[in-house]
Amino acid sequence: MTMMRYAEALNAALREEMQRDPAVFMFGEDIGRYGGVFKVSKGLMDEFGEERIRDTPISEQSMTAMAVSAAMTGTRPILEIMFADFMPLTLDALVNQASVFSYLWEDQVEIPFVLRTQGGGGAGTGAQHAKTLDALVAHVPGIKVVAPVTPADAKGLLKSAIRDSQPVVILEHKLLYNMRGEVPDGVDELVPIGKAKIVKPGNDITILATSKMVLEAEAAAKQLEKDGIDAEVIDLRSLRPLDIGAIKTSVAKTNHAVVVNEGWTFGGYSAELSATIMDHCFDDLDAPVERVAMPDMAVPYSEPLELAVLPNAEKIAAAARRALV
Amino acid sequence: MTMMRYAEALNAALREEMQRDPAVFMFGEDIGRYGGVFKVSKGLMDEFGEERIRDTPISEQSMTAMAVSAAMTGTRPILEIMFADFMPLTLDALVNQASVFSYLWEDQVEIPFVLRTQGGGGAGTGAQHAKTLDALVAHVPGIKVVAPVTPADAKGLLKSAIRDSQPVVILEHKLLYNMRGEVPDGVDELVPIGKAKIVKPGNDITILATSKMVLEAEAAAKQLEKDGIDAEVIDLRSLRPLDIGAIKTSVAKTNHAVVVNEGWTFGGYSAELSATIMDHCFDDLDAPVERVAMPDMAVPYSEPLELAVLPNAEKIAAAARRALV
Amino acid sequence: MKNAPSIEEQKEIHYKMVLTRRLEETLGDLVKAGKTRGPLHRCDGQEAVGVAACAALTIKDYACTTHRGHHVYIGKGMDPRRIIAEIMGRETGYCKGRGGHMLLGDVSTGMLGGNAIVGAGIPAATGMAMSIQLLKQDRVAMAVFGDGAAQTGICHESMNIAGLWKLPVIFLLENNQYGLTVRQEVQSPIPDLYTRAAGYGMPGEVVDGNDAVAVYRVVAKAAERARRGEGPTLIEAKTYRMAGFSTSDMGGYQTEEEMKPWLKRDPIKLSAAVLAKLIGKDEITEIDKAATEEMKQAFEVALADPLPKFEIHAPSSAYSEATQ
Amino acid sequence: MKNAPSIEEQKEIHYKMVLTRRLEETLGDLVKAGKTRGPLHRCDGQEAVGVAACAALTIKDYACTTHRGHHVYIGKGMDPRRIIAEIMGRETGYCKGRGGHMLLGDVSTGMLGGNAIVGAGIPAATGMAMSIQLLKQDRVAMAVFGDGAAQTGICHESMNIAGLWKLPVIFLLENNQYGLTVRQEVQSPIPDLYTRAAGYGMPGEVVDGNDAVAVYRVVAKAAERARRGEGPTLIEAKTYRMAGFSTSDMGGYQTEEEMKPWLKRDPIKLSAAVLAKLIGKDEITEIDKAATEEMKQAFEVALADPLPKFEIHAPSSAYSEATQ
Ligand SMILES: Cc1ncc(C[n+]2csc(CCOP(=O)(O)OP(=O)(O)O)c2C)c(N)n1
Ligand SMILES: Cc1ncc(C[n+]2csc(CCOP(=O)(O)OP(=O)(O)O)c2C)c(N)n1
Ligand SMILES: [Mg+2]
Ligand SMILES: [Mg+2]
Repeated sequence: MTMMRYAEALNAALREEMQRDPAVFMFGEDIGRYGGVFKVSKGLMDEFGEERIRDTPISEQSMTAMAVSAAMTGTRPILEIMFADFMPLTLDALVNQASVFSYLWEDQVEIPFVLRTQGGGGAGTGAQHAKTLDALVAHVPGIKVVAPVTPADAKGLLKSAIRDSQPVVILEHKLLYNMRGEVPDGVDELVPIGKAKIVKPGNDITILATSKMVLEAEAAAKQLEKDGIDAEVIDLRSLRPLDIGAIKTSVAKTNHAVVVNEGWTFGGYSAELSATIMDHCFDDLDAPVERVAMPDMAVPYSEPLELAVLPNAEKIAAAARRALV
Repeated sequence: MTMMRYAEALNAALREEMQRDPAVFMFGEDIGRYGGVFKVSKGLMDEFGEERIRDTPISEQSMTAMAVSAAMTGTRPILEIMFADFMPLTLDALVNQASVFSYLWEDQVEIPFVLRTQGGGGAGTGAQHAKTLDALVAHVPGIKVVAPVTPADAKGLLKSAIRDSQPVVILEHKLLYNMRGEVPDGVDELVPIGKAKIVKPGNDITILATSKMVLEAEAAAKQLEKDGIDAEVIDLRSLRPLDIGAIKTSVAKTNHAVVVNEGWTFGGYSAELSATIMDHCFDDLDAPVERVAMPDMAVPYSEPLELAVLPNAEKIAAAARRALV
Repeated sequence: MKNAPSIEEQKEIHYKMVLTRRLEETLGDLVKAGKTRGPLHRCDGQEAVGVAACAALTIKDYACTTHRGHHVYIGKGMDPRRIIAEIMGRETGYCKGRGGHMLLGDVSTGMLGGNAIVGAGIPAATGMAMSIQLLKQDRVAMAVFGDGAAQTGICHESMNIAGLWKLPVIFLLENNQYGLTVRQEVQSPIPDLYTRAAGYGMPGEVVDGNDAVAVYRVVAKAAERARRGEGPTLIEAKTYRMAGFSTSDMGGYQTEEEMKPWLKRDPIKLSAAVLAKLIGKDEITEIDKAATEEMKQAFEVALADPLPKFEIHAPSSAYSEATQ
Repeated sequence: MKNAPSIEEQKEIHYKMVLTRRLEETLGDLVKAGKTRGPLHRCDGQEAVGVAACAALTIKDYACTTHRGHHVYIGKGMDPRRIIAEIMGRETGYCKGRGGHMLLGDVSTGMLGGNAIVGAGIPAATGMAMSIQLLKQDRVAMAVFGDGAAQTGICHESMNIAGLWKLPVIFLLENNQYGLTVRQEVQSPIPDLYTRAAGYGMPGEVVDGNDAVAVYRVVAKAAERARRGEGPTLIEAKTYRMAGFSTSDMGGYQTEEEMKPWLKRDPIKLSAAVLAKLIGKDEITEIDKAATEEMKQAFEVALADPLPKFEIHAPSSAYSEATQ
């Protein structure tokens, strides 16, 4: 185990996988010489050269499509999209290319392509640089979507993503990069895609959370403990494929659920979680699933406004209490 | 009342609104001289000239952004995007421009912009020309989304959309254009955005459907009638804003619900409907809400494959029966 | 002369052009008979572009094409029977009937693939060229795309990147004068799109797209340049779409007057005339016959092929239970 | 000389350039003091581009700018106090604190607006020009954007449409040598981006972006052309970003050696030198003082302004109950 920051864990995953497999390469804006605006690719250009670590023009749309076809033809591209807010520019390549061809040309090609991006609010970056938008990609068949919250998961999931034969979108969070945690050593320490993790076991209510919201859910669980409520917090880690087994097991035990996601509420990822619980756990539920997510509006800039819209521990705890009355 | 086809009803709406308001204009691919690939703008270039009916290059991304800023500066643009499959190309303008600025510059600008497109399967058009993708736009705050299924609603909703001060996406369906129906006469016959319609009242189960799925739901209701099941079929018409009142009233009466949408299941519009019912009608429900939607995979081309993935009356009726056991 | 096709190659090009024409014609008949599904985009009149361009490449090279890509499919050496089977939605088609006529892909011949999102083949080929460069392979990638596609944003982004990184890619712009129903001059303020190459630091070439030999030569030159590591080339092939936009096209905008000179310059006629001087008319008649016969048989076999059976596509699934 | 600014205009340009510089400097101080939120993109060194370009337009004309748009805000005549208030997230800001420094909009001065999606101002201005053309107004729209933005797909699509429809739009490419941390030559294979204008059937101009008079003249000429209905112009203003990419920038890639000649050519120094010959040094000192004082007071007032209170934005709501 080594203590490291989330950004360092991602960096280590990239370095190890690039050492392991010469077909792996990275491209994206400012990822090379500068090491990425969040420093995730720091030092990689020095180690792997300008061919395998490519600074690019600002051309998200074309680059995503290029990554798809490069992946079909023998390389394993990793594309960094600087902010999740720019994901709409990547969607044609995901929806109309990667998704379509992974079904149509199934016997002929694999598409081992990783798209790394980061989203989320809380840093005063404004309405065009603070969104989550995970719902847009999680809707696309044939694309996997993961959202690690700890350094260990960041490293292990990124490694799994790089080794996967399908396109994987990895959603990081701008406020997680400096978080520290123990990370297992070993080049083959992977975290499987599609497996949720119970971060705090509990019996009274299930809190399903994604990305940074897992930290808020943990904080909420602490608050609830004081009221004698024993919440189970599950870090979904993988948004698609979703670990339905973990959800069923937990809700069968607690009979109550709160789902937490930083994206917009309506048509958001939290809606799918609520619907999934409806589909699979209806008879176990003693109360409606509570959704805690962004209100349906653009992310404001000014601090009091931005803090008001973000889901947080207080809102989660309040939702849990509502579910349990 | 006049009997007309769906495409003709849309055409009439466009003509009347362009006659009424000189600020209304249309642009899009092949909409001018040719009258649009689905003939919705037939004859309009002759009547209104090349300035107000503009054939364009193939540049969806830029055109959507242009429509947003044109709408902010005194005109009322109507943009035709030939297939809903191309909506990813329009999303940056919707998510990062229209949505953002309608909140940020609220006191300063209105954005009276209509985006018309058509989606859906059943015509053998293949994986890049048969998708629904309504979930992608219905997720965006500040954008309205409507999906008329009758000629009367097509005309009335398009007129309302053109007169609205917010961006409105109107989702048509390629298999509806030739459907006929009675359409009320009168330039000011509007259908309000945000109001669902009960197309068949019933007491046993609520079937909520969108776009062409309303027709399938009606057919399902007929099948169910034979089994003595009295289904209430609701045409949502407006996907966003959603008529929550209509849903609550119906589910309170029937205690059962099926939601039907042609988009992908996971993270689809059907997920939001299920979650909305969870949020608002949990205590009324005697069984889990059933989702009937596309399986999570690309739309295949070959007839037996395409027909197998599309939601239809049989699947809806089966879901209703499951809910009622 | 350097880069010119050999006589054998010219014969093969002619053969494949006829093969393509017969494919289009028979498909046209099937459309009329109501035996097809969905739209079909014929490339009658443009055969020289796709066929001769592919002839200038090797089977290891990659090609991407559009919704109107039958000439590229044939040019790249795909099997007519399996092409037809895919177009007719059969189990034996290149994509088991999943794709249809716009979305064929065949790794074995480097055809990767048809694409019905206008412009999408451009970044696709550029990405393949990025792969080739990284893997240091002796390959080039070629995107065949239309004058309509040249106005898309991805065209600009891709060409800029290709020029910047000197990627081994050929941008073959098939200017058939129309994007769907709208004439090229209603889509772009300049008539000669190849001139945009200068803005991407790459050579721009213009060629008579109905002259198979000329197409071969200019593509061969671009391929050599790419193989030498000197980067991409933009080639504009001027040609004409003789059979309308698609089977759903109601026509009315391509006038006879406009068509006439192009019909005279039918690439198959032109190729036959050139080749006649080299091998004589009789052998050309033989080639025509053989190609016609091959396509006829391909249709017979393909039309007897079974339709596929539906299966859920597990790798696309949203739940991990299904995929584990 | 035609299109040259009058002495009064030159004085105003100089005044606004100083105003902008003081804005940037004081914001820089506030950043250091930890009193700002989020990233801030200073335009030190580029003031001539935004200010002089706006001076060549009228208040009725539209302008769109980028994440680095303070010079355009000031140039277009927006009130410094309300600009600062927005940047500091105050209720009195142009967007009530909702937008922050990259997303200011002000209809009253035609500033529509800042945009933090790289390239997004280009179709925005093009769309405004479409509106102007339809409404037959005597207006032009101007997009100020970077060398990085010039590589985006929307840039291509918009310029093609603008050239095709002869829209009254000015594309002012502010080439400050960098897109974030990456030098222009790592983003595009050609150094002179204005040459791409030919591909869109419009004139391309290059201008010294640190020379306010030169910028004014070339923009005035483009505006006249647009008003005459002759269509768009692409102008590349060569300039330099003196204060790094943003406050989150860790620097290290802009060398002193590279900076030195540009610091010598600081647009405010250049403007002062030119203006000194016309009005004398004393008046310039007066102008500097007045601008400095205005900005100082603007900060004082704005920093005392209240923060906004949160309200749900009902028009964005997903349910019709909330909106009816
Ligand atoms: C992104 C996108 N926009 C629009 C369409 C609809 N469409 C299909 S083909 C076509 C015209 C394409 O013109 P061109 O690129 O010149 O190809 P051609 O049909 O002439 O071969 C259009 C507009 C599409 N398929 N994809
Ligand atoms: C679509 C998009 N991609 C990436 C970014 C991140 N980003 C912000 S500014 C910038 C560089 C822009 O360069 P340029 O256009 O030259 O403007 P400058 O900063 O030099 O003024 C980048 C990459 C963004 N905001 N939007
Ligand atoms: Mg064409
Ligand atoms: Mg720059």
